[in-house]
Amino acid sequence: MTDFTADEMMTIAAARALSNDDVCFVGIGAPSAACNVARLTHAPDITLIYESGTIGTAPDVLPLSIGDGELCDTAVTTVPVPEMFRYWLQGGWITVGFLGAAQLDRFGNINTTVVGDYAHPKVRLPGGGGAPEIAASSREVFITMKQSRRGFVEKIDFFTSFGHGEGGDHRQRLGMTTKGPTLLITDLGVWKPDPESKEFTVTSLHPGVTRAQMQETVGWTVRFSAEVEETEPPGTEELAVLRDLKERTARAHQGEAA
Amino acid sequence: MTDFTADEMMTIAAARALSNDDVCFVGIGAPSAACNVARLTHAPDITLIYESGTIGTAPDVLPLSIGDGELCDTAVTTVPVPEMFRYWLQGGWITVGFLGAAQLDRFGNINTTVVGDYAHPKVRLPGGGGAPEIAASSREVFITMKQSRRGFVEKIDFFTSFGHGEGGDHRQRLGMTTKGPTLLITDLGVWKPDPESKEFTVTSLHPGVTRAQMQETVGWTVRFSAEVEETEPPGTEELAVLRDLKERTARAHQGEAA
Amino acid sequence: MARHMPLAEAVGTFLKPGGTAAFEGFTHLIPHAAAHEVIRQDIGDLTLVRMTPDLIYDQMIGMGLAKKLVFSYAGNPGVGLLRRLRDAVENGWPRPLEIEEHSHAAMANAYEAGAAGLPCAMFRGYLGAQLAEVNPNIRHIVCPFTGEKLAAVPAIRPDVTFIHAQKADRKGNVLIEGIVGVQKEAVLAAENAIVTVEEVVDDLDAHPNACILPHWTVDAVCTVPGGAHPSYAHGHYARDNADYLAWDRIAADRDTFRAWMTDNVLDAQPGVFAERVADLEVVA
Amino acid sequence: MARHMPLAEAVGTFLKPGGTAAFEGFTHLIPHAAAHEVIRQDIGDLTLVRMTPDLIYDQMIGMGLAKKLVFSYAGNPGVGLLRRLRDAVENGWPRPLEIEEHSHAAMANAYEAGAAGLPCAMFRGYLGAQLAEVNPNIRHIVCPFTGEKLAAVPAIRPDVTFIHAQKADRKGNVLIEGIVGVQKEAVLAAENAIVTVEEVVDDLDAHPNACILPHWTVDAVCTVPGGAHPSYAHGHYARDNADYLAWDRIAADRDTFRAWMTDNVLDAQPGVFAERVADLEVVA
Repeated sequence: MTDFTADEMMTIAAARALSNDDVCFVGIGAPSAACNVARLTHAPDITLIYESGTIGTAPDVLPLSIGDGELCDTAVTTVPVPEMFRYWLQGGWITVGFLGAAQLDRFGNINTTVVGDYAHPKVRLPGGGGAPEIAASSREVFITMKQSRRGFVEKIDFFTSFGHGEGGDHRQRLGMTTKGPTLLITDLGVWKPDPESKEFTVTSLHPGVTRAQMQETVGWTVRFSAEVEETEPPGTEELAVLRDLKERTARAHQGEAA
Repeated sequence: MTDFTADEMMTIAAARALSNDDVCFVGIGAPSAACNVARLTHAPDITLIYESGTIGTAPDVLPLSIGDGELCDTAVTTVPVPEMFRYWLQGGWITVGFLGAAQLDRFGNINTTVVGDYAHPKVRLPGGGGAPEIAASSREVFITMKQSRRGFVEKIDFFTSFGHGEGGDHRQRLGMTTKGPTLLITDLGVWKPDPESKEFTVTSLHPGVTRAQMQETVGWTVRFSAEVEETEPPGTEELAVLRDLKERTARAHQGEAA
Repeated sequence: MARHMPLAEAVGTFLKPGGTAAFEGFTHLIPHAAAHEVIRQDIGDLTLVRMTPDLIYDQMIGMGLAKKLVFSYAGNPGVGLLRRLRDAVENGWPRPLEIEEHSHAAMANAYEAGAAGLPCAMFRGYLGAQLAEVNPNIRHIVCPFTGEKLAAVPAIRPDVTFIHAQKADRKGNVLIEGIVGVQKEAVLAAENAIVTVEEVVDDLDAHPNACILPHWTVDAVCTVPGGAHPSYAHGHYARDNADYLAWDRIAADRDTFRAWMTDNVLDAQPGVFAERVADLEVVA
Repeated sequence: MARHMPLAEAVGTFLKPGGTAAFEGFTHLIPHAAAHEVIRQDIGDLTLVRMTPDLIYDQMIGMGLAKKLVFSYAGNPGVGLLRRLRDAVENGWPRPLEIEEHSHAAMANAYEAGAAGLPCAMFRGYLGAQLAEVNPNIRHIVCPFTGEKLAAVPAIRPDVTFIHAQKADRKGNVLIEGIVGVQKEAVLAAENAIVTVEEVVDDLDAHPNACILPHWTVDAVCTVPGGAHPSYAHGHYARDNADYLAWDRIAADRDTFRAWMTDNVLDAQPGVFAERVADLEVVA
């Protein structure tokens, strides 16, 4: 087994959650790397969709933005953005919406809008973009982000995208028929919502990660599943694919910068 | 001056009503011939739109249907039908909607749905198609059809497409901001709505047509404008263009039939 | 997830008696072969949906397969009325036909709403139009910003949508070019979709913004060259206008109609379509 | 009706102080040259509309031209936050900025509604999302058939929409290819539209279903090769990612920002864009 970073473990664990039959709406950043690693390893036929309108894209390098030329060049087709949100997302075709977050709470609610008060923010974040409707209309939602006390908070400052709200059947009470967040993959482990309360509970720790580390990086009292597994470490091929991808990406973006 | 038929006079008089700057939503049949004669004579830059989605089309022969291949082959672009009705018609780009009719009343209301009762029709006609919204959303509407007691009736059996309703400000009362029918071109003359009552009144008689003939072919008491002109007869070029177009059309459709 | 299969298998697998079926195509790419297969399999009690029911709907109605028709313009394009449809509506032959009638704008918006996963469509329509009085599925929505009263119709969601297209690739991605009509919307709005295609290719070789249905939106891809005849396929063959003109005569009489259906549909197979377009091919 | 004219004339003719302007482009084809011309002409008190305000909005906001921003995602794509925007929202520098914030789905639907001539858009959105509490322009419509409560937002109708495109022909028909975003909708929804293009050609030579804006939907066509830089033009030149990365540093400081704007915008002319993409050209 090769050495690997926590970041690599996160990306590879997230990639493993995707299957060949998924139609995945890809958020930029961590989700994009995970989705493309899945495509380049065990899920060559996965359909990746970016909100720029590119459907079935297969970029050779990771895009810097959700609308890089490579996405269109390799897509099955590229549609207008209104169509993307109306036919493809709202139309119910997305099996997995893959999101990142700035702030996250234990019920998978996401804030990417502001730190502090909305009218007088301490930090004005980019805003929701596609996420509010990705969170509501995808059949299920995977979230990936690094754990930190700043990010994993007891109470998010703004409900940009609804996860399980206050937990339990809150989604159903709002009329949602989709599953919401079903998986959270971090640099330290894998979390799944409790079937009843919908609170994220740790189901797997990445190799070498302790329960104490999980708690130190999270702003609420962490619950662990009855049986916590150890995440299978990155395989040789997984690591090779991810590192090749990252290297090609760095070279491409630097090449353009030269 | 060459001899000409009443049908030719109708088509040419209708063609003359169109200008180079018009964006014209073309109904099939008589409107299609008139619009293409306009394009081939004084209005080469006119934009012709058919409801099949073809925008800026310039067919060499008249289409048999509103979706013949020739329309797409010569169009500036071809869009999906929902887009046609949403962006291009409802969006307000159509300067002239050019319609035919099965039954017409003095206020330009059109029936193409049924003869007789709707639930138990004597003759089931094709229905409205695009016409109800063409009549409402085009900036103005031109109508062309041959006069007959069967077609020009005191009371239409069904309001497929609204013209001026009961006349006067009926359109405005329904919230419409477009002008509605502003011109009616028949095989016998040209009619325009009275500015107040909105009843179609004869403003021009085609060469050789009498007031008595106008009345004989119409199921209501015809009103004539204070000054009734004589329509300028077809010019040599107009006739040549129309006849060439008709001949090319007949040859093409027969060629396919062979 | 698209599977390549014979047309007979696709029709038998997905269309059930009593189902709601849309065969779309706006003059162009009308799925004639698919409709003929439905007639051969005698799948009845159908609710047939289409903006422009023409020959194939006249045929299915004349063969007694339809209990209801949802439509916006029923005619033989450029020729005249549909005589079998008229016979059903005016005389109840071979069985009465319930109709739900809309305008094109309403149907196009209703398909769009179906594709968009919405329960209804909202548009500016039916102003002063009498259909709003006879069709209880025409209602209203008031704009919460301006107070404008807009028309609303239910989204169309067929059990099965049939379309014809130029090409599919091995995976089942489908390319439609030229007059694309409402086919994409009709497929996306449907529970299941069956697509007949002119040919299957390794690479669709399409423009980046071409109208492509990804393979996971389609259930069956059936290769039927000529399958739109006497309609046409842009880049493949021209419209057989003579056949449209001939239909007016064939459909005028019940016996002539039944005889024609026996010879050309009941006793035929999808393979005949390739022969029918042999003389109509266009240079690509 | 489109007229070919210099960019400075187009901006001066159609955009007035206090107007509502949309500069659209979804990563691809962002109209940088047009925004720089607006900055040079110092047209202020603008309401700026855009799904993804990025560098050019950071620049216009930083130069004090914007009184209000309507948007759904404000970031430097793949890089981080917009520092001039943050300074305006958090510190009111150089002037306070009113914001009206939506989701992408809402903005995309609102442009679509604008293009469709409707007063508002209806979609399934904002479920459980807090924006609905802070933005009074998020309201509801109840489906008259199912009773479902759907989101509604007002249609977007800019006074002027600016886009960049690959080609126009002599008449002013405009071709957009690749990631087409909401540009077509933004143009159709606007009172006036200004399009900068890479080149003017005799024949657009386009696919039958390509995204083309007919000349009568556009008011001014301005030839500005490279006019999207550091964004890109599919088939012409690649995205200048290095410039996006550099912007983060330039915009971090008010003085650095002003100095950069003076050198690269105020003292520059549209002609400089062609030079900026010279090394980024792609093989067509």
